Amino acid sequence: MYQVLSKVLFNNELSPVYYRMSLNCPEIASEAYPGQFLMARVSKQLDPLLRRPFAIHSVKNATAKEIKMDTSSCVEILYKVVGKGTKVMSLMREGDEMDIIGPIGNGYRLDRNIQTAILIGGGIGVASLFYLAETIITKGSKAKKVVFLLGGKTKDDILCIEDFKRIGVEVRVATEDGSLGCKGVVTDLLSDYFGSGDYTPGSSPYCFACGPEDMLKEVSKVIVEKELPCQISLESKMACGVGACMVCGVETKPQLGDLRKGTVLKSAKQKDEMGYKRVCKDGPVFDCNEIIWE
Amino acid sequence: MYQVLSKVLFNNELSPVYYRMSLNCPEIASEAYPGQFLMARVSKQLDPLLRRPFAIHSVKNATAKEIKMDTSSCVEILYKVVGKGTKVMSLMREGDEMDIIGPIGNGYRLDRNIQTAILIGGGIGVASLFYLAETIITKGSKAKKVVFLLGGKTKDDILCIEDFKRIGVEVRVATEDGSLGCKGVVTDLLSDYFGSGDYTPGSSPYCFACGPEDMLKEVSKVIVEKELPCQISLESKMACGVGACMVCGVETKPQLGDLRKGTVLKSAKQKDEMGYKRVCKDGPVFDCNEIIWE
Amino acid sequence: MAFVPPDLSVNISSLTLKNPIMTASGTFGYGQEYASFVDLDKLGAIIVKGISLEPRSGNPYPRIAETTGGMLNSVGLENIGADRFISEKLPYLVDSGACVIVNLIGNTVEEYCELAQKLDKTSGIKGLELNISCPNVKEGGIFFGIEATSAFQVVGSTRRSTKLPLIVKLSPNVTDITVIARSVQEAGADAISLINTITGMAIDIETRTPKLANITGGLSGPAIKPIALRMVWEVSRVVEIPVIGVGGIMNAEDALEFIIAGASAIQVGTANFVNPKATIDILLGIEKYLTDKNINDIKTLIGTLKI
Amino acid sequence: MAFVPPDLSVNISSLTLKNPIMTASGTFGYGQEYASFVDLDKLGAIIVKGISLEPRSGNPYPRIAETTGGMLNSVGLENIGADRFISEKLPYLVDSGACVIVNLIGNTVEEYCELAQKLDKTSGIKGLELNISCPNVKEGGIFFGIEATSAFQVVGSTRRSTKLPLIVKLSPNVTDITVIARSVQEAGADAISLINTITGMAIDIETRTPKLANITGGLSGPAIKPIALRMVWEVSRVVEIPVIGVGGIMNAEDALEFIIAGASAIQVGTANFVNPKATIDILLGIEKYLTDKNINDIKTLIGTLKI
Ligand SMILES: Cc1cc2nc3c(=O)[nH]c(=O)nc-3n(C[C@H](O)[C@H](O)[C@H](O)COP(=O)(O)OP(=O)(O)OC[C@H]3O[C@@H](n4cnc5c(N)ncnc54)[C@H](O)[C@@H]3O)c2cc1C
Ligand SMILES: Cc1cc2nc3c(=O)[nH]c(=O)nc-3n(C[C@H](O)[C@H](O)[C@H](O)COP(=O)(O)OP(=O)(O)OC[C@H]3O[C@@H](n4cnc5c(N)ncnc54)[C@H](O)[C@@H]3O)c2cc1C
Ligand SMILES: Cc1cc2nc3c(=O)[nH]c(=O)nc-3n(C[C@H](O)[C@H](O)[C@H](O)COP(=O)(O)O)c2cc1C
Ligand SMILES: Cc1cc2nc3c(=O)[nH]c(=O)nc-3n(C[C@H](O)[C@H](O)[C@H](O)COP(=O)(O)O)c2cc1C
Ligand code: FES
Ligand code: FES
Repeated sequence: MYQVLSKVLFNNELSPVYYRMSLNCPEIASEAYPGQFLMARVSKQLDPLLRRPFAIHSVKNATAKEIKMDTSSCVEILYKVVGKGTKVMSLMREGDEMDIIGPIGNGYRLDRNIQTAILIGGGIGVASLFYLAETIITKGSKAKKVVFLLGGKTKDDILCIEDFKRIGVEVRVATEDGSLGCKGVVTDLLSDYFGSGDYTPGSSPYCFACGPEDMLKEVSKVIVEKELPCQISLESKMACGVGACMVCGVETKPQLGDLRKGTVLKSAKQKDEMGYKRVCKDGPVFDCNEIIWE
Repeated sequence: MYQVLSKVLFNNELSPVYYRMSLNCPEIASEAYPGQFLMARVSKQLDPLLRRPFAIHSVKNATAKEIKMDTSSCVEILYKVVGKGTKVMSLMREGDEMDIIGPIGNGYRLDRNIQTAILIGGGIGVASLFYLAETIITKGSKAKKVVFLLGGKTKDDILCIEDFKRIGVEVRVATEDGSLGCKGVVTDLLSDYFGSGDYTPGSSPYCFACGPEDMLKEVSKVIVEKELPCQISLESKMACGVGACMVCGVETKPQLGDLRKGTVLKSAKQKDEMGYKRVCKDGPVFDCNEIIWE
Repeated sequence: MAFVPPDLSVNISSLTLKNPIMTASGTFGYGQEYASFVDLDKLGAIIVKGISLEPRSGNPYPRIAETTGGMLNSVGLENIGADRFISEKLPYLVDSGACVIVNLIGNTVEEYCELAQKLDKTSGIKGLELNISCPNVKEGGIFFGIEATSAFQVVGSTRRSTKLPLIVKLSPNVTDITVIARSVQEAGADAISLINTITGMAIDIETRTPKLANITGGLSGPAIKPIALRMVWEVSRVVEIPVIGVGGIMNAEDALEFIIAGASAIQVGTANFVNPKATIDILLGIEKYLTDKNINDIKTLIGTLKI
Repeated sequence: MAFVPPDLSVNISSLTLKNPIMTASGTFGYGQEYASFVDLDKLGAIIVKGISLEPRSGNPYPRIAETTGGMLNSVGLENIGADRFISEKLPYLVDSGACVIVNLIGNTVEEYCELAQKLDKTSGIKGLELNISCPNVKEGGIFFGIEATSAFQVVGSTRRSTKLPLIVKLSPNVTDITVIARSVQEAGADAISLINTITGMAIDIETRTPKLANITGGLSGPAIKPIALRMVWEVSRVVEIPVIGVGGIMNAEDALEFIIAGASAIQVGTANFVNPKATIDILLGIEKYLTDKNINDIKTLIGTLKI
């Protein structure tokens, strides 16, 4: 994990509330893998005070010219302006500096033998899924299929579909108002997929989901029913981002692997206590079976 | 007094710590007079929290082209980076916005019949004196002489002398290390001036001084001895800038004019109490005889 | 259907304010200073700088230090005294149509009473705010504000000296603010305002001297908002009289937090320095919130925190 | 003349720290979490997250809300318990060469004592910090921390249970912190650290619910620095034992303010979240200040405020 005072290479407005920013940070770029994130300090002053977490959206290798310009490898983030921190970021320009920490967290775990991957995104959830798609397509050896199911409120919330198509991902879109793709939500796309000829039961696709909590909950239900593996990326308010402060957390079912050597669960109470996991350090990507949805 | 969300027209680095910034604010520009100041909110966030006071350094009338570009009249400030607020300002660029209040305070009082004006500046004190010099030279009707005595630590602290010369001001410089002009302080220049053939006792030049408190104190001494009138511009930490909060203050000798109609000074104590004046509202320009230097 | 603007009026005992926005004492001068930015009669009330019987010169300078998200002040009791306030400042305020509430400071119970009696007889004053919480002067009433018995005494005596609505302003520098609040209610206060500033300090590491000549000062501004909000919530749950929220309110969202927590009205202090139109911006923001949420009477929002 | 770096070591009773910079409990985990950013043995001491006898799950989520220049947390007592701390976390810390101080939390006097006894027997622990000031749980010791008699009791009993240097951490949520400080000294504390967080609150105006599941939480960060500094100054003037300053220290200037005010050492809390290298940056900044000012021993700077 590194702390880098990175230079903003670009900060493009994709639509009035969505921006894509590229940050020069070779150390982080070289170690990052999909599902990991950054903690960005958006101001040199003390308001806003805390760092903001952003998924790694893409990692770019430098061209020769770029290396000459000392803007070697960089990490891209895709963000939505929702509050004061992201508002400050939206005003940054090329050449500005932003202090970032990364890469952070346990990202998506990838199986080399992956044949079919279903990526399920809601709104800004596409941020981490793009880097995942890039990695599945470029890093794995065998021919494989990546399907991306994306939902949003209106067409303005549907981002990056051309980017996904460009790298060979099959994209299906749903919007709640029907302004793009089918009218509906992303779980409709998922049910359609499972109901269609595209899906052969037993073919064991790997599912990956990122989006609002409600969506993840619904997606989990559908996928758990199919007895398929699904990794989901969660959000939580954070302070440290490194596992130290215990403010980020999600209630999980104790997994066997969690029991540290020599630890005996004496009581029901103690079992309970092991149920909280830190989104920043133990996550942000969890197995959907782990999570206890309220 | 106006509150204006002004556009930064330029923010030029004159040297690593001195900047000149132009702010588009027609309302303020049209009413400002020399010695008045602005209160600038340097961040849209809440750190730094309070506004920073800056003297009006110059007021520019718009050219036709500028008016067309909606960048009509503007006010310039000259500032030194000394702490976090001025640091934030130094990073602003053309097109950025800054919320300012102005014009504020009682500035220099000008006599239409002024024949000779001696302007005495220390370091960043030149800021308000330039607008004063411009005004004396352009607004008065008769031929007159403006002499500017400027002191600073080293040549890097000597600003704007070409600007003063350009408008016809005679400039004399002293630096403590002798890197520009004579080696010495500004009171040396003042004593020289009074000792030289340039000064005829009885010719009643008007003196105006702006600079660090220690300098103003020394300058006052020299001038009070000569029984000449001298207006000095003071600094003080401020919160409101409009006379409401009572945090800025300077101890003054009660002047006859201060006694409000119907007020009788009953006791010595009460006389005392009238001795504090607000730098923001009653000043920042005071008659040097008024001030009680500690 | 014609648009009906929400009813913003609130009641502070017998006093009905056209809206819940007041200026905090000491931060808005005598009103006139802000008249280029704010129509004074648009606000619920103007609470003027603390007034004592005799004029006071206040503490030595420097009196201010900025801190992160806040400021320390040690102005102390500087004010022109009751007589000059009445002759020089009040007429302008009354002419402007403002609802004027006077903040009172005293050294002794007797002084508070005498002052209250004097103002009671002055027309144009709509209410009194008893400052028993100024941390910047030993005689600033803070002694009354941190101890329940003496708070009871000074409020009780002042209560008997005036028929004007009596607001009592509490100090946050206490272990349990509900104890003081209850005793002040018991003593006959019509409303409670809180919080005054929190005692703090700043040091110049170059000179190794305090940044304030008075050594310590009162912390105000957004830094203290979470503390003020917690105290407003604690107090409004245990008293029957209206509570007025003060402390770090910078915008409409902040003001709404206090109202939801239980404040019947709010005061804007340090925010005036940052944005001289803060009071008006807050007023407009609250109106918009109510309209957006279809709340047609702000009184129905007070104390509606779901816990 | 060869450059001699200033002596940064300070004494906290019998414990000599190589420099006055400690991590504040609960903000630095068990040290390991920050090891990519900080060489743990470079710091004066690492104070670990509060430990109780049995593991605790802490308060419900959300546990955090950002405020202007600060943050509210309601983590509560979440910790892995003394046994797992000793078996799983302590060995790494000891290996790293860090000076380890353990922050203790308990519900009863007996719990504090039992815990102190257990840790007393554990090698690798250099000191204990008694947390009688956690505002986030009723049983978090806050009761002990706001009342002088009970503070005396719990400190006295713990004192008799351990030979380790005993630091007592005070709550700022009191009317007069010097009263508690004196009684804690009386009871045998070797040092006093202050301040813990100040109770605060934040409300979501859209849902009209508290932003923290626990309703209130503890305010930390630069917002509270002026209050912490004032309390450190007040306490260090009336006690003989060393005072450790905590609260909103973000950089070397802040740390130096506390030292000049009277703190023998300082703790860095929320700043770690903002800048994971904050402790090291503060260390370097203090060293530079001393060098620039020709101060060759930091101990000569402690409590040198000119008033
Ligand atoms: C692991 C992770 C990855 C994320 N990746 C992205 C991404 O790629 N693109 C993107 O646009 N957003 C992402 N988010 C959400 C993003 O962090 C928030 O939108 C952002 O912090 C809001 O900051 P703000 O100051 O604009 O909002 P404010 O509401 O002003 O923030 C106030 C506080 O709440 C926190 N907060 C508010 N919303 C969220 C949230 N949804 N999740 C976590 N903390 C929040 C802020 O960090 C801050 O501490 C991610 C969150 C997490 C936890
Ligand atoms: C009437 C008036 C006119 C001024 N004109 C100019 C000018 O034209 N050019 C220029 O460079 N400076 C001028 N100053 C000084 C300028 O206001 C300060 O340098 C500036 O406020 C420093 O802010 P900072 O955040 O960089 O410093 P910090 O030290 O971080 O500021 C901390 C606090 O102290 C206040 N402060 C610090 N130094 C001063 C000071 N010298 N005077 C008043 N407040 C101060 C700040 O406003 C702020 O509230 C003027 C001051 C006054 C009162
Ligand atoms: C410069 C200044 C002067 C003040 N003077 C008074 C006063 O005279 N009487 C009083 O009751 N409160 C006084 N206060 C306290 C404010 O009224 C208010 O309670 C406090 O500042 C908290 O609110 P804020 O954070 O919105 O400023 C003063 C505050 C400031 C900043
Ligand atoms: C997330 C968090 C957890 C904390 N946990 C503890 C704790 O377990 N024990 C304790 O004594 N103090 C705890 N504190 C208080 C800090 O140690 C410190 O006293 C306080 O945060 C003020 O310092 P700061 O402003 O530098 O953060 C915690 C603070 C935070 C922010
Ligand atoms: S954010 Fe601190 S533990 Fe996760
Ligand atoms: S700054 Fe408020 S009265 Fe001058």
